[in-house]
Amino acid sequence: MIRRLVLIALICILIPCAAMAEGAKFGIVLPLSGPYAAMAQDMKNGAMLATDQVNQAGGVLGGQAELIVKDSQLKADIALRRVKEMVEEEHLTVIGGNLSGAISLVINEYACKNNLLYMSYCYNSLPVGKEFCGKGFTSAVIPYQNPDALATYAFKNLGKTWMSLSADYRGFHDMMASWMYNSDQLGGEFKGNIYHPLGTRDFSTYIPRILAESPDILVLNNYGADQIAAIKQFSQLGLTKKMKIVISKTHLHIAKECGKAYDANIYGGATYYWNMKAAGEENKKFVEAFTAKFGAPPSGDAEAAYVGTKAVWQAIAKNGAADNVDALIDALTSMTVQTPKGSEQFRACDHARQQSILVLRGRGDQSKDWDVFEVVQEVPWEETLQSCENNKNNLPYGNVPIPTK
Amino acid sequence: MIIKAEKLTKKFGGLVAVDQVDFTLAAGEFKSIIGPNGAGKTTLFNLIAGAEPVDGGRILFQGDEITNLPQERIARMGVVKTCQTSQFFPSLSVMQNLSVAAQPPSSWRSLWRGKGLAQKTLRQAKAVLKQVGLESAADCPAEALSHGERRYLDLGLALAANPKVLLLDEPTAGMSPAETRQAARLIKHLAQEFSLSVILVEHDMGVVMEVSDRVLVMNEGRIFAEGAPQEIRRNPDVQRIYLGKGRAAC
Amino acid sequence: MEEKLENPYSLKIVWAILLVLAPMPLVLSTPLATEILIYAIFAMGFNLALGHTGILSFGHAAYFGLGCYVTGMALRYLELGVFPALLLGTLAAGLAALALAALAVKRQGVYFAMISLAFSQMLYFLALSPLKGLTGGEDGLKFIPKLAIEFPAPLDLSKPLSAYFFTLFFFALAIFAMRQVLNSPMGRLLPAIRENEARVKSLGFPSHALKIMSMAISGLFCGLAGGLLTVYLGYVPLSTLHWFTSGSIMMMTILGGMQSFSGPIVGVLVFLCLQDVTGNFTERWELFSGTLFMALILLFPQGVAGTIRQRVRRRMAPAIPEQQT
Amino acid sequence: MHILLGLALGAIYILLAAGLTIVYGLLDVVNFAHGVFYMLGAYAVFLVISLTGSFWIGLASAAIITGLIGALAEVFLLRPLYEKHQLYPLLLTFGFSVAVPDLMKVIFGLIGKTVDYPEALSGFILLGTIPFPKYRLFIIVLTAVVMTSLWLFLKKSDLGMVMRAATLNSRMVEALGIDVARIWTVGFSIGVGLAALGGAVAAPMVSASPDMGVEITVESFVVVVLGGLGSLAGAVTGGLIIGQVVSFVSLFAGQYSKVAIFIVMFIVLLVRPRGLFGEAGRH
Repeated sequence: MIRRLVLIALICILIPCAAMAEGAKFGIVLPLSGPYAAMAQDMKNGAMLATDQVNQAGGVLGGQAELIVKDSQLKADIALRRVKEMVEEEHLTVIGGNLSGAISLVINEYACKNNLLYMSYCYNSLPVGKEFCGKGFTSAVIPYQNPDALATYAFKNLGKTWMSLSADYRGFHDMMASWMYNSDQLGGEFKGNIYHPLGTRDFSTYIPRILAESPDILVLNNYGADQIAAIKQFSQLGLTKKMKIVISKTHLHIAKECGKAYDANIYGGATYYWNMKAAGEENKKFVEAFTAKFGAPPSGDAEAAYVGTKAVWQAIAKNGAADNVDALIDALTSMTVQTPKGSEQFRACDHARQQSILVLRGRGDQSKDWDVFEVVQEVPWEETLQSCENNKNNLPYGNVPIPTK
Repeated sequence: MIIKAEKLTKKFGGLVAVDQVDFTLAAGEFKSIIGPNGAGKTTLFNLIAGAEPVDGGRILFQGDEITNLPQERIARMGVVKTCQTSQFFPSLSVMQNLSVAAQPPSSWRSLWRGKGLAQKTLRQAKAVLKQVGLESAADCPAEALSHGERRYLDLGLALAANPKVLLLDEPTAGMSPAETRQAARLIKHLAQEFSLSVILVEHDMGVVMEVSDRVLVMNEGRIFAEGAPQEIRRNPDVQRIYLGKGRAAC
Repeated sequence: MEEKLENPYSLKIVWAILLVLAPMPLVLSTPLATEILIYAIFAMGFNLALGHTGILSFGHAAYFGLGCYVTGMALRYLELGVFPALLLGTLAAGLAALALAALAVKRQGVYFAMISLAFSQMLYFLALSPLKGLTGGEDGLKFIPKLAIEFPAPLDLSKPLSAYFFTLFFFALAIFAMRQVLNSPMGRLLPAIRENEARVKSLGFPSHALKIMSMAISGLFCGLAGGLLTVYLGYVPLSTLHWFTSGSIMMMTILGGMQSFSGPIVGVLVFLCLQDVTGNFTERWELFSGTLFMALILLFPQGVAGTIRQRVRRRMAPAIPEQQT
Repeated sequence: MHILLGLALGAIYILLAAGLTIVYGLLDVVNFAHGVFYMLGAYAVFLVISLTGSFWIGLASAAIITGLIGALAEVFLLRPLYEKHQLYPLLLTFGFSVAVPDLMKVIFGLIGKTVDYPEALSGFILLGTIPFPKYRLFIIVLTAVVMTSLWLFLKKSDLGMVMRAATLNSRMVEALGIDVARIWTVGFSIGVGLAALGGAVAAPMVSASPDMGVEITVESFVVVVLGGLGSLAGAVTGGLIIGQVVSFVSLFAGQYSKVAIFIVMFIVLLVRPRGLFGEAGRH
């Protein structure tokens, strides 16, 4: 307490105390150190860009929009410590951020217990089942939405028999359930699933089983360094020539890091691609501003953070105050937000962001610098987002039996 | 007989280090074991102390069998040994070393009664400190002691464990002649004062002659001769195996 | 020196530590202060094995993590009260430490360290996938109900300050218990085992049994720390079982000074504050803390507390300075 | 087919384990930073390829550059700690393994770097009907070549003989007037160079990223302990066994392959602590 008294006293002396700026604060926690540092940095850039744009346009509530960013080091206890410090020390009522689904669920639980507005930027199942408690939002999508979009495309154009290789991690189990469900709906023929431990670097041991089944489609349910290793090793082995590879959740950086291994036989699901022609004027402004400020085009994470932050400031401005959380939630769910992908809304009943899913295709050796994908299809949200009722009871994916071994 | 060993045997691979040895030690008796290097003195010594497993034969201590009991059980019963190379607790002070040894063995399990027991242990440790003449170095770490002082500390540790039978393995090794005589007198005095029975393995005939009630001569794993110190000194065979003029007629 | 022998760890040190640490929330953020207390208990437990008994273990995260998970599961599945759940977590960790020590007590030095590492990695990967149903796998154990206690005073444990005092109460309990253990007849034998186990055996003390007992008590402290982390966080992260937790508790303890009572606590305080400050100030905090740690190792080989104590003693100039190995 | 894949997987473990076992055997230091040198090897090969364009020069120079870095680290960071407590060198490697990955993030940026397969080795050859990556065969051959040359170096050359002697009793070797400190530096840089070679060879398969070394460190402990601390033959056999165990278990239940390694390590350490080839009595 003493430490802060000294701080405030100092600030008062430096700038005239009387015109103490009103303004508002929004605290986010991101794993800026650790294995996912690159993606977290992109999220931070997106959030900062949104905040700068708000401040250039006159700030919020007559003062500065202050974005507080803390490093969670991808550890849940540190993430919680940072959140508790922001809530108890700086009396924030609006928090956000986070990249790992697991940690965002933990912070969501904390937000429910302590009545805070929580805007998460990552794929997580906040709107689903027991997790939903009315305080949490996500500016990305629910894990099952990607496979929904990809399955409709894949089973129509790429073949019927499919097999999956999944990281043994909850987020990817949800995607697996979605694939199984859609496969039944669209007449796909499931040839079996292989679980690999999180952090696998050598995928050669799985190749014999895959070749034995030789499915039309190989679905990859993993992310980050695992996904990079799998793509590079499968393409080196010419697996990509024998079957199409469909990745439930991919990322701009992953494609960049894979280089020519990420070729035209590889498809991936994502929520945003900077070079998507359909988005039009709003997206061009966003991409130019982002590239000018950070030297590289925005990834899906950057866009999600940008939209999430922009929505928060817009809601605070519309609501006229940052402290009564319930009023803020109503504001957020009743307004439309101008996003790089067009104007969108957060659904009132389960706070899911109504946004489309992109089916992307690798460019392999034709990729120039950051232009690594080609948008094959944009599936509107109505086709992938389940109704509120279904989400509340985790239907239809809740009771889809997923392979245990 | 405080210690009685029958047909004690110990083999290291093919070599028979101790071959069917019978050995007795009376209460309060001071018995030395001498013999050329490799005669099996130290091995016999370690068998009795439980530091080495016995291959054949048995050992009785005050009538109970202690063959192949774990060394700490034998030590707890009162048969405590010192080591050829001084073994102690380097970074602990001399007093701390002695108070560890002075702690009653049965107390290892207890987490309470720290204070009361501590005073008793401390008194005993201080007494031993005086006996081995290390008062001046009481507070300095054991590793800072000179070679001679380390031998006394090793002896002190054994004494502090209030033994009934003291097994000494060349306690005066590496000491100057003056120090050796002084150490021999001290050991003899302590043995009498505490009515300890002692088994001493020693090379220095001077020490053996001065302190021992009886002397045992070992050669190639067997007892070669036994008797009063003067008898043994005059025995021609003993001189021969020591000076190596040729094989003793055996 | 008489006094020091009779009572190696006087109550004065314990009260001094408590007085220094109690007002931490005034200077540091309350959540950080709570974590410092929790990791201090963990470091004290770890140091009972390493600093006092000379047992090197690369796997103490197993007991800490076990304490977390068992307490967490007791709260969530068995709906037990806070105190019984903490007790269960502490006992579980103590038993695990006892079992591992009994199994591997004959192994020395690096081999024992490697067995502990293997044991803790087994627990980590068991919690990651095979036991996913129970432990929540990668997400960790969630849905632990909001905790509150009535016993000494009605405290709502989700409020940071009350969580802090709840943890402080157990920290005081732990620090008095550690002093009692180290002063007890059993405790006094442990440094002797560290120095020369064979000699301890030849003086009539069962050194294996002593080492097992020391590891078991060390496990109890780590289990208590784990349980308190669960109560404070209201959640159990999988990282508590990761080998990096074993590494950092080892780093903190040795940084602080292995062979002193307050060493591990000083190490935890220095390390966590350093991590927190550099963490706020830059994303590349690992570069700073890693480099600084290497510098500290090179400059203060006896650890921060060890060196301070030595400087203080040198100023009091006894005849022969006490060398620490 | 599966055995070959297990062999390829084992090959990288062998390189790492050999390096770790030399460092432990010689310096009695458990090198927690072993994974970091694996990562440095991967970055070195990336750097050299981007400069010279040739994978082969990259491979060779990766081991040499990292070996030099290792030598510098040993001289300035480890050497002052040898007389101190046995734990301090170990702790220093721990601090090193925390600091260096972050340094790489500062220098090379957060995103990993791609290393493409060399032209000659990309693609696969057909074993019967099943394609087997040429690159994997190359790894097996390379490891075999490196291990035999290492074995010859240790058994036949003078420096090798001195190093083996120093492993057994460094004080005696010092008494013979040989500057043991230099031997330790050479030993450390060879051990670290091997880890770097492992990293360089793995780079095309997994791409060079700052945190790639964290898990591999513990896994190479498993191999070294299984084979026996300080024994080269042990490192080779340990690597082969672990390679087969992982490739076999992942055939049936992928998610248990990581648990399996540590169960094997736990059992071996309990039943036979010195491992298959370790010398008895080394505590």
